[in-house]
Amino acid sequence: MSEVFISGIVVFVLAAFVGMEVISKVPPTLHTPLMSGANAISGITIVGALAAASFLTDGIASTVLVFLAVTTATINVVGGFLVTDRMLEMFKKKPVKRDG
Amino acid sequence: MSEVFISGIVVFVLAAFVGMEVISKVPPTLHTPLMSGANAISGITIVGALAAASFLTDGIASTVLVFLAVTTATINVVGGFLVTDRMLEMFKKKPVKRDG
Amino acid sequence: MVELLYLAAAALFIFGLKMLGSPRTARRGNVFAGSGMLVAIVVTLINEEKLSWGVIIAGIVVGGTIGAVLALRVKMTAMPELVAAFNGFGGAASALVALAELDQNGANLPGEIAAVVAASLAVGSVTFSGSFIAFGKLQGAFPGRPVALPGQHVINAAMAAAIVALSVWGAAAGVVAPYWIIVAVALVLGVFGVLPIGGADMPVVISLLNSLSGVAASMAGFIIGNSALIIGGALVGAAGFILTVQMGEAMNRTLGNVLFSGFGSSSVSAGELSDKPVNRATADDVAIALGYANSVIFVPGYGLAVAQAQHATRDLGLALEEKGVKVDYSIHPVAGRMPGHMNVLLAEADVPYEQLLDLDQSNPRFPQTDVVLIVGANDVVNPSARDDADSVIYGMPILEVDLAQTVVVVKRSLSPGFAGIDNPLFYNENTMMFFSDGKAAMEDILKSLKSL
Amino acid sequence: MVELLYLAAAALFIFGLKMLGSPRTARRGNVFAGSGMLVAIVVTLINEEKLSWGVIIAGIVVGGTIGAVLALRVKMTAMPELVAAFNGFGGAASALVALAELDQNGANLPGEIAAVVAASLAVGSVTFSGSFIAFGKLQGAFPGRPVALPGQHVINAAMAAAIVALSVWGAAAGVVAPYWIIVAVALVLGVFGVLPIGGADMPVVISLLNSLSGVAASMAGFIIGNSALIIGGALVGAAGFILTVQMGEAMNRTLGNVLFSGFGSSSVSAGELSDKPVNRATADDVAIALGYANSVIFVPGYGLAVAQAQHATRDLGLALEEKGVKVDYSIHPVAGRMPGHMNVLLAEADVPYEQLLDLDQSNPRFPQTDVVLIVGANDVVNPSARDDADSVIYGMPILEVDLAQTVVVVKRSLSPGFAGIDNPLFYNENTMMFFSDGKAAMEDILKSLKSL
Amino acid sequence: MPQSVPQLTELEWDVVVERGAGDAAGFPDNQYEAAGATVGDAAAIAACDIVLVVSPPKPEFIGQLSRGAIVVGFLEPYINRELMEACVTAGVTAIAVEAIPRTTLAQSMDALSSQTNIAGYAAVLQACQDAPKLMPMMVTAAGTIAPGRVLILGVGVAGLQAIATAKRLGAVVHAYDIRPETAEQVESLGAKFVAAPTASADAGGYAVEVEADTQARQHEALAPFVAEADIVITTAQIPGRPAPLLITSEMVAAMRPGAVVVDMAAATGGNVEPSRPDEVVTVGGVRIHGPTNLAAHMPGDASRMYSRNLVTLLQRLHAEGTENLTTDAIFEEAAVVIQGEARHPRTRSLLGLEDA
Amino acid sequence: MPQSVPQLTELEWDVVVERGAGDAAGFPDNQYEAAGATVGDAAAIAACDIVLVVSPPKPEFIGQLSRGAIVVGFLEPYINRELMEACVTAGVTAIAVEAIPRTTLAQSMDALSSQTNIAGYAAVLQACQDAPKLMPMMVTAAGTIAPGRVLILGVGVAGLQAIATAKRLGAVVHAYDIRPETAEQVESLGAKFVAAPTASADAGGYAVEVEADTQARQHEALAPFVAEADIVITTAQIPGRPAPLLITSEMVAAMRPGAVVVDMAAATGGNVEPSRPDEVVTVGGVRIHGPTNLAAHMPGDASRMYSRNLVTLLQRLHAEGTENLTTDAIFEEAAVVIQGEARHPRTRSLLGLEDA
Ligand SMILES: NC(=O)c1ccc[n+]([C@@H]2O[C@H](COP(=O)([O-])OP(=O)(O)OC[C@H]3O[C@@H](n4cnc5c(N)ncnc54)[C@H](OP(=O)(O)O)[C@@H]3O)[C@@H](O)[C@H]2O)c1
Ligand SMILES: NC(=O)c1ccc[n+]([C@@H]2O[C@H](COP(=O)([O-])OP(=O)(O)OC[C@H]3O[C@@H](n4cnc5c(N)ncnc54)[C@H](OP(=O)(O)O)[C@@H]3O)[C@@H](O)[C@H]2O)c1
Ligand SMILES: NC(=O)c1ccc[n+]([C@@H]2O[C@H](COP(=O)([O-])OP(=O)(O)OC[C@H]3O[C@@H](n4cnc5c(N)ncnc54)[C@H](O)[C@@H]3O)[C@@H](O)[C@H]2O)c1
Ligand SMILES: NC(=O)c1ccc[n+]([C@@H]2O[C@H](COP(=O)([O-])OP(=O)(O)OC[C@H]3O[C@@H](n4cnc5c(N)ncnc54)[C@H](O)[C@@H]3O)[C@@H](O)[C@H]2O)c1
Repeated sequence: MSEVFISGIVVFVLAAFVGMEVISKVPPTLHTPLMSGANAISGITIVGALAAASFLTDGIASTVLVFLAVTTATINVVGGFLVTDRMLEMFKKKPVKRDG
Repeated sequence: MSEVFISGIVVFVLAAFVGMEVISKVPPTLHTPLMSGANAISGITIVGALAAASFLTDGIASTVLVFLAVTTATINVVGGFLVTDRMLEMFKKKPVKRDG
Repeated sequence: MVELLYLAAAALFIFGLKMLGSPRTARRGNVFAGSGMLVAIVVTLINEEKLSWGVIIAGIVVGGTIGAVLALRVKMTAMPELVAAFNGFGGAASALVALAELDQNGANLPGEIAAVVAASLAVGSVTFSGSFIAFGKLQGAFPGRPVALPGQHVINAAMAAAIVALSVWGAAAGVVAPYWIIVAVALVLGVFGVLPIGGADMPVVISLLNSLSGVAASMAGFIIGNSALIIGGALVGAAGFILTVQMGEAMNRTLGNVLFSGFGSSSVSAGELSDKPVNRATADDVAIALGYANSVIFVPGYGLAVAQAQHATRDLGLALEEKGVKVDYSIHPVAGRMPGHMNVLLAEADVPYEQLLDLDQSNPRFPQTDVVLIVGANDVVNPSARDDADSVIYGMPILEVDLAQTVVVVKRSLSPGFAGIDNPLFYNENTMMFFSDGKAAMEDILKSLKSL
Repeated sequence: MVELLYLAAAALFIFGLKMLGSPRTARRGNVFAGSGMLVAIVVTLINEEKLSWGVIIAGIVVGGTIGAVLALRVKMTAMPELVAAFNGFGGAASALVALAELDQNGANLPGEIAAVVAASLAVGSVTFSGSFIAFGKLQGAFPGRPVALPGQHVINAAMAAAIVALSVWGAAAGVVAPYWIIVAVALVLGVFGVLPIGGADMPVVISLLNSLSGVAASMAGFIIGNSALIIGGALVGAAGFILTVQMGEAMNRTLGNVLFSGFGSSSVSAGELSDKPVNRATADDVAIALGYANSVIFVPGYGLAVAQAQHATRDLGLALEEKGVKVDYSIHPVAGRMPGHMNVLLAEADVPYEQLLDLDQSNPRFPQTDVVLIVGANDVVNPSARDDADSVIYGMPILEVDLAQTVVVVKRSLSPGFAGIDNPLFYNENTMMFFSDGKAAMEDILKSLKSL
Repeated sequence: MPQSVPQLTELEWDVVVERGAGDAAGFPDNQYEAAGATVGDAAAIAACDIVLVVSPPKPEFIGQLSRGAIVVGFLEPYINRELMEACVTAGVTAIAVEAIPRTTLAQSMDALSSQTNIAGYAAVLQACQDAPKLMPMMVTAAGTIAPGRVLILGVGVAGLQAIATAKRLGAVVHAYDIRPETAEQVESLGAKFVAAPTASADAGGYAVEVEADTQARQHEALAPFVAEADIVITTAQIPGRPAPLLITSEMVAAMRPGAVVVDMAAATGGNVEPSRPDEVVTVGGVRIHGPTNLAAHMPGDASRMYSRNLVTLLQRLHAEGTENLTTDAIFEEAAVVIQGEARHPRTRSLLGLEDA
Repeated sequence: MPQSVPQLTELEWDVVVERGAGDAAGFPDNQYEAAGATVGDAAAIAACDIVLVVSPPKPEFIGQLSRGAIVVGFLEPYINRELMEACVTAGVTAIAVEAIPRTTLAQSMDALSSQTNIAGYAAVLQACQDAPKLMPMMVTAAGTIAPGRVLILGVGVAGLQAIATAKRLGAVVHAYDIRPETAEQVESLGAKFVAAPTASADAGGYAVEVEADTQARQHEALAPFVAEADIVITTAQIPGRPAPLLITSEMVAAMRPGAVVVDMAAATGGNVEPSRPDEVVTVGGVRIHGPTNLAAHMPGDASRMYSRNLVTLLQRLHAEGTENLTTDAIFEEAAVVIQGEARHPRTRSLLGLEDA
């Protein structure tokens, strides 16, 4: 295995530890928003899609694949963060007064 | 900066995150044992000392330095884990009965 | 430098995830995570040479538009399925990155790279098809109830084994074919994996698929040697997994249960009289509703007496007051089983007389009240007495709790009270039912409130 | 392969640290961490070629013997200073590794390596000298009270700046001299950094130095390019820092306060009558004592009435019973300010009559009782009535709580009760004083107990 | 209660109050006048269309009423034969609060509930006052006072209030009722239920008479609790029948001297064998009270509640119209005599009429 | 109490009990005999070395005692001049429980505490029983009953127990005492302290007399609370002096009809102007009780506690020896007359003797 790959594994394991530890007991009302936020983060694969766009071959297949990769990843990222934000609107600071 | 060094930084940062997250609210009675345990872990520098022993030059200075490094690191490791264990004796499972 | 910027993006993800876990910081957490993503994207765009800007811009515009429109148009209630759909796209993207790699560099790869390509394809594809089945189930496009072939588990295991075999073949032979077959098998596996799971368990499944899409992204990161992907993917993979376990726990199901028992068709327990749907709530949901309210009125009934929940109720009231919530107690004239029954209990628990409201003081207050928490009362809050001329209690004055913003009812089941009649309040849109013994409920809510 | 084994060792460290944070798992956590260390050492020994076994064996035998003897011989009360000493050795080891590197490879290093060598030397040396000053203060070899030159902070800042300058010089010139000077300056800085801090704050300082020794180890890891050191060091550095902050909080001091206010000579607050030392406890300490007991007796007094802590006390009692602890309440005939005062309050809080013990029932029970929790009682548990013929209350029957295993006293200060006399109970070895309002105390203990 | 007068005048009715009627409860005549009522003598009262009474009036008084007049109040419809006969003869309508159904809807008019509730409270006070023992437990320098032991037999409205009051005072309370569902209610007040034979209630929530054999088993099960008690309060009633015998003379003899028994059912025959209505009998150091009108010990709140009950009843009467008495869920039962026709089955059987 | 007899015979003393002494409290003579005592008549009693009494004996009885005998009990040492003179003349030693110091050490012999404690409880029961109002708040179908308002004046032992008892019954309780430290004690029972003038106690923890001007300000501050109260219980005493006047006739006139006042200080002049010892006076619908021996309402527990107090006292007497009365911290004060010599300053001044 290449050294880069191995240090990739080290990084992967450490990051997984961080991921596990960073989630402490979450109240159920936040389960869905948190899932949605995490889902948006998994859209990081867009970076992979962009990178793939830099070594595009001439074939139409390659272009289509990369286009699809960028598109789906973007849907995930943009949609993911926006919908999470909408879910979290209920946690805006509470209104001081409300008219009856 | 060499690539190895940079991936070292990545690893350092991630490990630091793990270290931060892994300590949640600790009851004060455990403060000292936890500190002691962490101190024992910092004895990992013994690995460095051992590694240093593998490229020993002939000079007496080098030998002394390495000897001191191995010795101090070993004190830290051995003493650290043992003393932590002694501190933690009070948390042995509670005795079922005690005669009055 | 690029690596360090990616590291910064990863740090933003970590902070973001952490903050998303607590109501106070969740919104900012999402912003943090989003900024991390922006950093990662910009760094990539600046760093990579020879970018095919056309494809990129086209992809971003199309994808961004679709994502934004879906996210902003969706109704609140349909959000979980939308998350499933987005997640499916994420999985697809990871698989596509792996395919692009194959397309560009051919199939003659070093062993470890071949392995991650296969993994990325398999996990990404399972995520994609599985997510869309989940989406369909929640949308009602597929039947919500479990659908399975006989021996489904065996078939699924066989498919998983096939994927492993195919990836060994691909690595050894250096040809593209096995990889495409992997995609096909994985897509089928995703479908068959999710179909047998009931609609009620879908949120847990989506969370698990979300964790998988993180793993897929991480594998893609290994393929192109990109640390941002490795870290971000691993984070989501691990965090998503922990979250999945927690969601299962909150529904009293273990993960194995959800995935393999197959038939989590409904988590509704026995003892219910009516089959109209109710909004079930957990202690945490109630705690959040109470904790973010300005004014709360407790309505005790006979169930509070049976559960001997007076002290626990008072403790909850005190904790809310400490948080600055205005707390009162409404006592209906016939609550309990003897005149003054509630008074005896609340006096024992030291509730000050000034906080006790009788019927005439209470009713004008409900419309201005954020949350009414009903502890074991039933007949005295039954709107039939006001609305249904055929009801045996028609004409009795009731506490008109249904006029409040939100109503939380704590009782053990949907069984009726002394008068023996059903209560339409329980099925209202703005009513949450928390089925539990009164005392245990108060204690659980208090615990949740403290950890808010 | 080696890297992956190091990774496994790191994972063991992580699990170990996590488990050390909770009473139930702490012992196993230490074993985990120790195993991780063993893995790391064995891997290194197998992996490195050309090992000078003589030096290694000598070092390990000498170091191991010293460490083991110190650890096993030390008295319980002297453990904190021993930890300080061990920590000092750890810092020294890191600095020595850096020196060995200089010795073996010369001073002509790439910029980033030069930087970490300087950092390792500086941090390691500060840790070494600082730890031994802390050790000395706790041992009583140095005065526990703060010692400082005028303008100490300025001098320290100057030394820190000098270290930075020296490391730049070292990197630019490629000579060894500046590194030795760094060692010298850092040793002095360690001494002057710790001397001005009072004995009571030493535990916080040791924890901070511990965090620093982690950083030093991590820097050493960069020097020799060893991921086990980088990860292990970073873990300890970060975890130690968080722990330091928490320890400060538990003592109501911010870190800045401890380090720079200079004069944390004593954390004993005002309002104390006597200057005999007492064992102060926090809610967590009390919760642990109660949670691990088999039998607990509550002794309420007038302070419970003043604090209106009856409900909170009962809640704590219930929580303990749930944990399987036997709970009773001893009522002294003259506790409170009227006959039956405690009965009124405990009845209000629904304590069953069967759990109320009077004087004659209580006294034979105390010697078999693990913990007695005294809530705002004073005269009625004053052993002077039994032991001191000159006392104005000599001859009054008291609750002989001092015969129990452990006594916890909850009151706001050391002020006397109705009879106006001091209480020797408070200064006993087996008494913990928890200074707090009775009600707040019960609530805090309950909270800690739940998170045990 | 003077405060109720405006609620009635609002219905466009004139209100006449008998001279001196409110004195005992602390409501002088002038307060009623100030509230808009006229104060009159018996004759003025007899001329009214609706007459509200507290306790059953003399049969002669009924004779003075105009035909079709309505009498409302405690009328003893199942036992006071003379009064019922007078109502029939006079052709008046009699609404007996005793006959109001015990439903959720009717509770605000249910004077039986409101008055027996007060009686339950008063019974405990009376017993504690008479007992040589303190109720709360007290650990004092002069020794530990054990908590008083109170036993409540019959856990209807009065019994529940008695439990609550005794608990408040710190006593250890046991209770028993023949209806099994009361066990939960007893525990909901923090008292202990005594395991003894139980039997289900009738459709109206009332207990039914039990057989001799069951009764014997009851006595056996209750005996040890009775013997240990410092205070026993009995409230068991069966509407229209003599009260069940729960404590025999033998059981009283086993009680400790100084114990106090309050038999709230003394008026209908008594739950306790030696009890006599409105007397205090002492047997072997045990003092047995047989109060028949305990609510009158708290006249202020008792009248306040009773007048609220009657006002609610009159408001419903006004709303439903006096013609529709037979179709209303409440008056159907409570109007035991309508314009001289006895309607309630129990009243009919009292008067020797066959079922309607 | 028969159970105390063995504790005394253990001290090798013979115990003689007066015939019929325990009947009222439920302790028949034969129980005493079974416990090892002799039952005798007055003459047999007079022949004893130590005589225990409950209430002050007649001076003639003292005359029958042998010289050097010891009388222990309630002897009214500061006000009963005849009795004290008889003690001096007869040359006996008088240990008055009223004179026992109020220290932590002496509390187990302090009969004043144990008896006034019971009295405080009994006073509340008596008042509640007499009031036309329920104490607990009740939200019922027949309207909401407001909680009773109780005011306690004088927060010594009796006052504190009265507060506790009234709180238990669910009343809203206010209380006031001249000693400022009682504010905390009142709040420790969940009641509210009324802000009115306060003054520090003397060294023994007793209140001192206040000036007319302070008293006027007291009345002014208390008036609104008195006017609003359903029940007022007064317990203020100043040892050896007439009780302070806390409620004037004017203030009583402002109270609502039906209110009840219990003046526990009636025996020493009363805290309430119209109160009369052992009578119930009704003024404008307000009923004012002036009980002087409330503890006797709970004879069982009262005797139990009193006999425990006396036994503890005798045990100390036995241990210290009867010769050392002047040097013991407790008897130094409690033995108001030793072998015919009046010692306590208050007793001396009662008898017109100058300070010893
Ligand atoms: N006040 C009086 O004087 C009096 C006298 C007699 C009758 N009543 C009648 O009693 C009724 C009183 O109304 P209400 O609303 O107080 O009571 P209710 O209508 O009888 O309802 C009580 C509810 O409490 C729930 N419950 C029972 N045990 C519980 C526990 N341990 N934890 C949580 N919930 C529990 C029951 O539901 P689950 O089984 O689902 O938990 C039940 O539906 C009225 O109909 C009234 O007319 C009143
Ligand atoms: N029972 C009776 O009838 C009666 C009557 C009169 C007098 N006494 C006398 O009262 C004494 C009773 O003994 P005791 O042990 O119950 O009480 P105590 O000796 O008076 O001591 C009470 C203690 O409670 C603490 N305290 C006060 N407020 C508090 C709060 N809010 N939170 C926590 N602690 C608080 C005080 O210490 P801090 O200020 O440090 O918090 C005080 O030392 C005896 O001396 C007895 O003789 C009894
Ligand atoms: N729906 C309402 O709002 C409402 C209001 C008031 C009362 N109620 C109900 O009406 C019913 C009667 O109440 P009540 O107080 O008028 O009863 P009651 O006065 O008729 O009788 C008192 C109690 O004596 C008990 N009893 C009879 N025979 C007995 C025996 N042999 N041994 C032991 N106990 C015996 C009865 O069960 C009853 O509980 C109860 O079910 C009560 O809950 C309902
Ligand atoms: N140490 C002990 O164990 C112990 C035991 C019992 C009593 N005590 C103490 O003894 C003292 C006296 O108790 P007591 O119950 O015998 O008192 P008491 O009967 O002599 O008087 C009753 C109360 O009336 C109050 N009072 C007097 N004049 C007043 C006025 N003008 N206005 C308002 N209130 C007035 C007094 O302050 C006292 O609290 C108290 O301090 C009590 O705490 C101590």
